Amino acid sequence: MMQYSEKTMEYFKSMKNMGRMENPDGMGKVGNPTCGDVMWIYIKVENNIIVDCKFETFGCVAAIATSSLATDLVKGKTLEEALEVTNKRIVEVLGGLPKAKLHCSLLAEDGVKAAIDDYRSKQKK
Amino acid sequence: MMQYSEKTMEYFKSMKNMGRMENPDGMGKVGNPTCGDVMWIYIKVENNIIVDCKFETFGCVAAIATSSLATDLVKGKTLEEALEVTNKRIVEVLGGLPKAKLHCSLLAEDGVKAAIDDYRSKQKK
Amino acid sequence: MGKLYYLDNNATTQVDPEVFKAMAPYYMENFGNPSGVYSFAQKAKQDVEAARAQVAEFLNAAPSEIIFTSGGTEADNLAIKGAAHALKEKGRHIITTAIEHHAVLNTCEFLGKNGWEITYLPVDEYGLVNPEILKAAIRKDTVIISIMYANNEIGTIEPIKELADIAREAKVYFHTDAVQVAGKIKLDVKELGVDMLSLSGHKIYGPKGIGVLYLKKGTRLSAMMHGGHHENNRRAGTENVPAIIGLGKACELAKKALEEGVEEKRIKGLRDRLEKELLGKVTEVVVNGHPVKRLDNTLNIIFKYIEGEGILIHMDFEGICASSGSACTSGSLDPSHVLLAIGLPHEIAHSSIRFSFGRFSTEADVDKVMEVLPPAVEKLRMLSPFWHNRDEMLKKDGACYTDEHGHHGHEKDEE
Amino acid sequence: MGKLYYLDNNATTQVDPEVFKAMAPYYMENFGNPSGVYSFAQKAKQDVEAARAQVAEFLNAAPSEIIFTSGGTEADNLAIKGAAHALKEKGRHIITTAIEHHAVLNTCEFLGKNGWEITYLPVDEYGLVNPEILKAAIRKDTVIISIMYANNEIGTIEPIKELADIAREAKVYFHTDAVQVAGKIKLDVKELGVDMLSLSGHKIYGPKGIGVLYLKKGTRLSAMMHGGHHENNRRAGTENVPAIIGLGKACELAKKALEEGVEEKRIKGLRDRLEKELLGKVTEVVVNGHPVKRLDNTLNIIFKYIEGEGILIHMDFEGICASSGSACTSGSLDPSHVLLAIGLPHEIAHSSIRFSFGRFSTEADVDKVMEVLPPAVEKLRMLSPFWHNRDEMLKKDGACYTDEHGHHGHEKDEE
Ligand SMILES: Cc1ncc(COP(=O)(O)O)c(C=O)c1O
Ligand SMILES: Cc1ncc(COP(=O)(O)O)c(C=O)c1O
Ligand code: FES
Ligand code: FES
Repeated sequence: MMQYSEKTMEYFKSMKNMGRMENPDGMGKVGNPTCGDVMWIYIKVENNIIVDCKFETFGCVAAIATSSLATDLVKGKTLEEALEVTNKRIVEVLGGLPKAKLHCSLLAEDGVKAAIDDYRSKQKK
Repeated sequence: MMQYSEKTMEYFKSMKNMGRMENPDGMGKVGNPTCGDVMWIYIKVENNIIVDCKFETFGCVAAIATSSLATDLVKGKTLEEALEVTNKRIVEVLGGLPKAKLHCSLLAEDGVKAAIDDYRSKQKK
Repeated sequence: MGKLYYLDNNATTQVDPEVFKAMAPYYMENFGNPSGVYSFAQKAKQDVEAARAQVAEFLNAAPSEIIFTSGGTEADNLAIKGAAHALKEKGRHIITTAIEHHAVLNTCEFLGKNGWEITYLPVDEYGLVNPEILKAAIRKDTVIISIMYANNEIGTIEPIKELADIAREAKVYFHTDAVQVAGKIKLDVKELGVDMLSLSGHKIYGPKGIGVLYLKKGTRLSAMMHGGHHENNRRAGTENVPAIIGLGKACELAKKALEEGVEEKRIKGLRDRLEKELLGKVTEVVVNGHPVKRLDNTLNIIFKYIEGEGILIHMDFEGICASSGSACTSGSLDPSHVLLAIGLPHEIAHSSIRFSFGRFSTEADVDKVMEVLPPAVEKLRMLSPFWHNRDEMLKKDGACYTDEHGHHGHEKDEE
Repeated sequence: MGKLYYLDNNATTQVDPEVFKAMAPYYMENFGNPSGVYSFAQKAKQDVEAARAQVAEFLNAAPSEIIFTSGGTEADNLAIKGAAHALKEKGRHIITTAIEHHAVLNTCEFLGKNGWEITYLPVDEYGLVNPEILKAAIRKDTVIISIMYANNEIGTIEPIKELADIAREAKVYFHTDAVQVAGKIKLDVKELGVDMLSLSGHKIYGPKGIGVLYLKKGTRLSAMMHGGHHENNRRAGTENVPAIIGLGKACELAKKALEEGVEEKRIKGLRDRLEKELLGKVTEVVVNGHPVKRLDNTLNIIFKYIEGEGILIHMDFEGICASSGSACTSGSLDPSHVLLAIGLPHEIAHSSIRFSFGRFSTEADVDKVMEVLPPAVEKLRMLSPFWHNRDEMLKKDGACYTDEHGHHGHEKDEE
């Protein structure tokens, strides 16, 4: 069915940054209403910089690849920079996604945002 | 389209008795309303016996084969015997005809009858 | 079976060896279902898409405008029923012609019994549709015009560009059955300006069981076959992968041959030679179709006073394959609707033979016909009551055997 | 492409070499159009009729009851639309089930939008239709009941004889989609008592692009494809000769194999071994479908907490071909309608993998799956939020991950 790019396959295969993180500084839990898939993003933050980022995903191959890529992209970035990692950028890096799978990359963008929001709201407390 | 028997092909090929007859004793002109085909049967009669019989046919392969066969069958027969050469008998001898072509054999039966009728009516005069 | 002299290429063509070679690996090696997720299936999918691109290029269309069907018949059915259904709230009047293939005619007839109204345009003695008559037939509720590009029996080529222009001006969908044109004349859907166009694989040295409906982007169409999401939801059913690959190859070969321009010239040469020699050798013959606006490969010829079937069988004895009327209608006793539509009387229409040349035809085929056909005609005429009485009959009822229909009969040698 | 482990025989099968050998001469040698008058064409016609007889024998039907179509999808469409149209004055209520193939479901849906009323029967947790529920659903205006013989996704086999009896008593036409049963269980239309039955070539080691509708003598049916007089006026379009020949051969081979009874036993052995070993090695798995009333070649299995696509891709890296849900519905994001119909929640339905064995499957295929699949599942579970929180989640909202649906999950080893 789906024609995934090589890059997508690489990220899916490597599953870089996958797994849970103990005691994260921020955590985003997002779900996709279209397909019922779920993504959790964990971040560790030091001096406003994301020093570590991990993910857990129940979802399709695109969801797994984009979560892996997104965590990779935001690592080492400031929170502000990380918020600029849009789904457009993700799709770009992957070299495109099948049309029906574009929504999966949105999940990754939303996950990172949710994790940063979570971190910030915790900081405020 | 049509699956003709070998016998039918033989008669069609041989075209036995085909052509016109000069000064026939009787002649039948019949036409098939279904397909527009036409058959002419000529007979020569001596002592109530058909001593010669020829045909001309504008029609399909089955029409040609059945006319040839019919003329063959009635040759040497008395008029009464000849009238018993039904289309059923013709189809039998041919080893069957495609369903859509059964009407063609009727043409041959009718042709012989018409020729005999013609002969008889001439005799009465 | 002995040597074959195959002159029935309008009925079906031999698959080109290159086409077969392209298809063959898709039965036992690349047999994947294109719907599968895994690479093996995706390879089939990619190859299907490559074939779609070949077909699109052949027609100067976009790949997304190509719908694979099970043949020319399905393409015609889908075009007309699919558009009729999609537009049924807009109007229910369809215009077609009296000389269409049965795939169009019977589809229209079916719609005619189910709430649509059909106008069958007449044609002239050559089989040509008059654009003015089309114009006059268009009504407010006309939704589809379907006119074949070239007729399968007599080869007459319709002025499709002009007819499609009229349709476009009237904002009516225009469909053309180009089954007989493909590979014989360059096809360019953009230049023609048609909304839908039908092709069939087995008429262009491709396999049977595959066809194409070209559907211009934006043209509304309801699917006729329901099921999986194949062909962009426009035609359900597992893709006939080998046949699609074969059709792609056939289109590629046809495109190349047309560009080179050698094949059609050679074919025309053969057809013209046969026509000329037959007209020279046999009396009382009439060539049907337009003298010039005619497919280069087609010769439909009438041998007066005898029926075609007998001629065919005599030729068959010698290995010559030709047809009387269209192959699809044989089995019926009615004479060809096309020959009746160009004004031939019943008996004459029964007397026609169609020779259609193709890629694999040779001079030997013509030689053989010239050897076999004239004596066969003579033999059959010897037993025809009409032949012996032709002078008489001509006097008695001219209706049947005048030369009115011999538009370019005997005098045609100079063509 | 490297070595292939093909376990998707419910999606499509490799053409049997004997089938290909039978078909091959019909592309470039015996390429005649069966409608032709000459011997060369008549030979094609005879061979088509011989293939029709092979198919008829396979089904215990008469040759005149066999209609060749372009595939299983067309056969389903023709059966349901054709009978619905023929009986439209009698009534417009159709009964089918929630687990049919899309070729039936979407055809019914189309009719549902065009004046017919459709009842979709529910199935139990195994995918079985309850005959009592069918009985209760029949109304005075019911004209067709269409229930598949075996489900393509989970393999559950319906009690067709019993269901057809109910239809016959109520004087309602009964159609069954037997696409997945052909070649796996003996088919006898007389014994089953069905009025219509669909087959597809490419599921029984025959070619793609060909199918069959069995139509019991006397059953009323309107044609769907209009054109020439092919298939006794029930399906227009030039016969797909090579594919028909191939299908005839495929039926002959299938009949022989079923009579010998060795092949299905061997296939069942492979399937059972894979099932047993997977259940022994991987935790939290559920086998779908009926434990016993199930196709011998089909294993539909759920790996909880992860999605099927990832598993498929991991297997694909190693050359294993399997599917999630039905091949026809991939491309859509919705989980399988069949798995939802047997009561699985959305997320679980996304977690299923279907293995379907066939004539060319071997122990090596099972070995390979056992080598590749368990670590892939483990890997994917490692990144699933649900996996890590399964104890918690089970407590929190049982809706998603209880074992309610694990009807014959882990404890099934003894089957
Ligand atoms: C003009 C025309 N249209 C349609 C068809 C039908 O195509 P197919 O044989 O692929 O169904 C044919 C040939 O039979 C044809 O000549
Ligand atoms: C149960 C069932 N019915 C119908 C079909 C459709 O058959 P085809 O692929 O020949 O169109 C399939 C397979 O796709 C099937 O599994
Ligand atoms: S389909 Fe759900 S995230 Fe991709
Ligand atoms: S079809 Fe006219 S006599 Fe045979």
